Amino acid sequence: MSLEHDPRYAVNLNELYKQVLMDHFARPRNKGRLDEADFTVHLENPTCGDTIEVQLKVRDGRVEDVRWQGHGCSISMASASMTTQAIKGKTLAEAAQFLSRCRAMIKGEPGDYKELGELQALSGVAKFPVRVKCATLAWNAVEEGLKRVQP
Amino acid sequence: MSLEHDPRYAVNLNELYKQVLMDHFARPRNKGRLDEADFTVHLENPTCGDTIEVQLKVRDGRVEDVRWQGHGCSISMASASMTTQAIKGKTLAEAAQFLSRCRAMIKGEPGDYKELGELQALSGVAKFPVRVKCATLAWNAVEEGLKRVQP
Amino acid sequence: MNVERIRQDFPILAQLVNGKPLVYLDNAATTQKPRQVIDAIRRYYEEYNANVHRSIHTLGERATAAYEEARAKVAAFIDAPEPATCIFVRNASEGLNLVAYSYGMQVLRPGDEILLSPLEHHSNLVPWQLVARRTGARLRFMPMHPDGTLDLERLPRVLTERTRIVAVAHASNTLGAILPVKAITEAAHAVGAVVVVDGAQSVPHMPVSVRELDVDFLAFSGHKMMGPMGIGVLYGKRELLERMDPFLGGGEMIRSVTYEESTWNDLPWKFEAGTPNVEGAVGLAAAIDYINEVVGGVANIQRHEHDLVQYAMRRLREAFPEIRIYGPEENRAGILAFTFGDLHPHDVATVLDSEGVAIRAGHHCTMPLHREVLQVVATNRASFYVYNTREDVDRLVEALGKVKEFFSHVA
Amino acid sequence: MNVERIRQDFPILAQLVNGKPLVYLDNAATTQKPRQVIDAIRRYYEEYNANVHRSIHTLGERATAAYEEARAKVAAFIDAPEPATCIFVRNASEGLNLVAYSYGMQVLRPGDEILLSPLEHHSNLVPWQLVARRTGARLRFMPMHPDGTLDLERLPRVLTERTRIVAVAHASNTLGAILPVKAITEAAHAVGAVVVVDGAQSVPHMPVSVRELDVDFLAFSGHKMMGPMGIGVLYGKRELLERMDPFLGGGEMIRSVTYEESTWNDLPWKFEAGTPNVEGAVGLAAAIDYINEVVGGVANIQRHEHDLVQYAMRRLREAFPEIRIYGPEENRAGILAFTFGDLHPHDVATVLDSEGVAIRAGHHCTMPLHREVLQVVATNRASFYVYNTREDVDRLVEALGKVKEFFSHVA
Ligand SMILES: Cc1ncc(COP(=O)(O)O)c(C=O)c1O
Ligand SMILES: Cc1ncc(COP(=O)(O)O)c(C=O)c1O
Repeated sequence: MSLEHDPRYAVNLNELYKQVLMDHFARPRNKGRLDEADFTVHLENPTCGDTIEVQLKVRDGRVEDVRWQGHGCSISMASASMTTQAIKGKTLAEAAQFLSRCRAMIKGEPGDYKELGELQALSGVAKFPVRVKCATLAWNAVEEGLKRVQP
Repeated sequence: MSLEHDPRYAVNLNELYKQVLMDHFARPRNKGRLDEADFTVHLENPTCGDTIEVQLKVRDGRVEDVRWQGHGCSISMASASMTTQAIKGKTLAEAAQFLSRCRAMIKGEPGDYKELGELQALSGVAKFPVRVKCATLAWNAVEEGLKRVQP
Repeated sequence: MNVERIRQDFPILAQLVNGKPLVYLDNAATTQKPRQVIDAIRRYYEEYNANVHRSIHTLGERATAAYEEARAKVAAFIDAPEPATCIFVRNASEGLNLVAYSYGMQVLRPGDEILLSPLEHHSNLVPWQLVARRTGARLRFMPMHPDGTLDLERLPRVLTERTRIVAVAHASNTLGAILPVKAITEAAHAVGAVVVVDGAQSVPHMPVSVRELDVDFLAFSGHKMMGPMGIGVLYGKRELLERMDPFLGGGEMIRSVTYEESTWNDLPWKFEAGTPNVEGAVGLAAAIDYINEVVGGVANIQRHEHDLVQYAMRRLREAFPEIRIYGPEENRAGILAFTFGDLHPHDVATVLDSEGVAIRAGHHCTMPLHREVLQVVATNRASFYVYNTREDVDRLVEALGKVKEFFSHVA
Repeated sequence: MNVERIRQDFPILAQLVNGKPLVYLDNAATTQKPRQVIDAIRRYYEEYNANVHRSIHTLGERATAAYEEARAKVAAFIDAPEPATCIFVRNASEGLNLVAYSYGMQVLRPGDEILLSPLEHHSNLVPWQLVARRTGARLRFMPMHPDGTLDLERLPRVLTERTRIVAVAHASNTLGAILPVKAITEAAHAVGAVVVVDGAQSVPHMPVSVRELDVDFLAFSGHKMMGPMGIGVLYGKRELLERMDPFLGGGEMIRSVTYEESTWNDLPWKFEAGTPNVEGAVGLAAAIDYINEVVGGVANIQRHEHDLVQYAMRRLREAFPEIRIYGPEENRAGILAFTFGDLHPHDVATVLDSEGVAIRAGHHCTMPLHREVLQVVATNRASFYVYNTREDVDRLVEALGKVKEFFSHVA
């Protein structure tokens, strides 16, 4: 099938760059460093050299606080902002479960992702395999941090 | 061009297996070993594992005697028989020159190869790159021997 | 499976060669391609050719998706647990060299042993000779019966706790013998050795499950299963691939590079340096689709070849008392090596070619097997695939008659 | 050279992408293929596909002839003294790794130095890091001016008699800078070092003579010069190739094999283990024919790209004060890396793609150059080839206007 007739690869900018995503990009939440982090994870996107650092503070099996910093495109930065916002306050198990739902969504698995809240703004990324790596960079870092808490 | 219309690759058995060639194959000349060889060269055809051994006896800059033995197909065996026959009695320079004319012929270079005598029977091999290696096995061995005489 | 309909898909088979309809019996060397594969290649270049993994544009996204979908198809075809364990290489040879360089160089120490079968193709022998020379390890060879079947009873003599690597063909490209890989794997794992399987002649011809066989590595070539040239696969168990050093260095296989040092990308990309052969992967995926959808699965190929090879053995023996056929009578792939009286295989092949029948003549890259076991320098080899027919066998028999006649006159 | 007529030969360029006519500006990553190349591949599979070198049948003879004729064409294209000095590999990356493994591992001793430029592609950096780690040799880097041109005056500080290997790109895939290979070769040979040139971005874009440059090794990729994927070339001087150990072991690269050891085939086959990519070689030969016959020679490509890149630099700077273009002003290949204000290259590339304009965004496999020299993580890169036009540049400028507009609204 020629590209012109393959809707899978059509770019709809407004679907990809949803308003909420651009808002997080313009006004990132939880950006910065913690004074006393329990776990610090540093990751890198081999496609473009973008980097991210995520810090977690865990109390009684819950993500008490989380901060991130890094350089990257709007999608990776917005993803870090939304993701840290979403897992703050969750138990470790809840956070891990939340991220595995995020992954299902970005793999394009059909289903209802309402519980992901703002993160649903990333569903448009599923169509772009290369950009998927941007969206998942922060998730990889958080998951790596959760693994270190409970190895 | 499809094969049916490409005369370059037509197999004419009688052109490839000329009568004189089959005669040398059936009744090989100079086959055996010398009692006192000056130079012995052993070579191998990587395509099929065929082997040849050529022995030279050189006196006053002339190929006084030459023998060969080995295993191989009709073309490689006939080539060894005809080639050893042709160079016997030649000076080293004449023998080297003779072989370089043989090579020109088998590369398909146009020209008159009457001076090669019986060896002209191998001209039909030029069309078959893989069989060329059969025809040249004995030549390689003789040339290697000539090189050792006059390094 | 309708062979006559399948043959319609292969434009090359409809040719005259030397004025006779082509009978192609050199399938162990390389197979022909159905128009579905040729069209997939054309479509790739006409519609979505791009470099993969790093291109943020529509062509690049589509090429990347096609490349990774091809990997998933390959993984399903050999029942690999996940696509990431399937590395795209050029051919079986490169896959085997990758294991020898990256795994062999890392684990082998002086005195360690590498155990091979005596019927290995040079591509599963020479890399181990090279790595043995560099590491001080030693090659040993399995005991075999003369027909090319493994002597399992005497295996424990050579498979010991000094054995670090066992490298065997799943099917011999000369004898057609199918090796008992499952039994070898069990015995090898019991002494802590890792098993490298050369699947060049098995994956295209019969169902192969890396999980069921429990092999540690498996290499094969796309061009021997109706895929394009220049693409092959190395499967490896994840825990082994992860522990291994990379093989080739370059673009795509890195995570991070500074002037001084680098860290490696995740599987499978850690082993795929430079621009991969996306066309080749797309074509191989089309070949797998062809096997699954048009042929109805690789088991159909196996059944069909079994019929052809049994028919050929019977016909050849009936027609020519001077024929000598190598390899086992049963449990063999569609490969038939033979000698024909005293005639040199080159001469046999040339006369067959003049009759439009293409076979192979030579040592088939198993020189030591020929010299030490078969005790001949070269053999003729006819090898079958899904598009061959009993009529092809009849044409072979007929053409061998011409060979006999021709050489009885001239020589 | 008639670009409009040339464009007719590229079916892929006639597409709409996201509703807009495709503007393909990712040629440094991979190039598109003219129908002449696509047809050559199709014809190969429809008419004479076979394994090479060992097949005594008509298909095999014809495939072998085509494969070796392709080698002769490649040799003529880079002015190599003889076809046997041109080895077919998968891509430039494999060619460079071949030299690192076979030559580097053989000659390097602890304390020896490998001298690179700071703008090398990972494929001409990581293999040397790997070989340095294994041999105890050390990497050093040439002094450069900030625009990516070499500081020849300070070269003697790092090019000493400890230098055994000098490895440089002929043209930078990020900066477009063309390196003075001839001067480097002379200086290197004066201290007894061997010069390995990465020609991935030069051979497709300008006349290259290995004899005139007197390089010892040169690697390049077919897919970057309108040839198929999965085929590349390593040229090497005969005396070096002959002295080197083989790289991959397997079929075709041997002369004789016993169970214990092997001897090697003549050049070039000594370095070509396993079934080669005959299709790739045939396709590459068709691409060379296209360059010579339709394009009128590679010098026409060079002139055309020079015009396009100069036009693009002027137009972009006029239109966008916030654009920053990297690399030298003159003497550059048709490659243009830039940053666009504060916008991340991924975001720029995505919006351009929605306008049908395909560029690349990232580190282009030159991470250390980006970090240490350019001091940015990633750049945008537009790169040209023979089928691009000034209108393509205009479309890029127009689309960048849309990028600016889009992000001024949403962010
Ligand atoms: C300068 C340079 N060297 C090497 C390479 C590697 O080429 P390939 O990926 O075809 O091996 C490239 C292209 O990616 C390049 O631009
Ligand atoms: C048993 C076996 N192993 C390995 C190979 C090598 O395959 P390739 O030449 O595609 O690398 C072959 C085919 O030539 C083979 O038959």
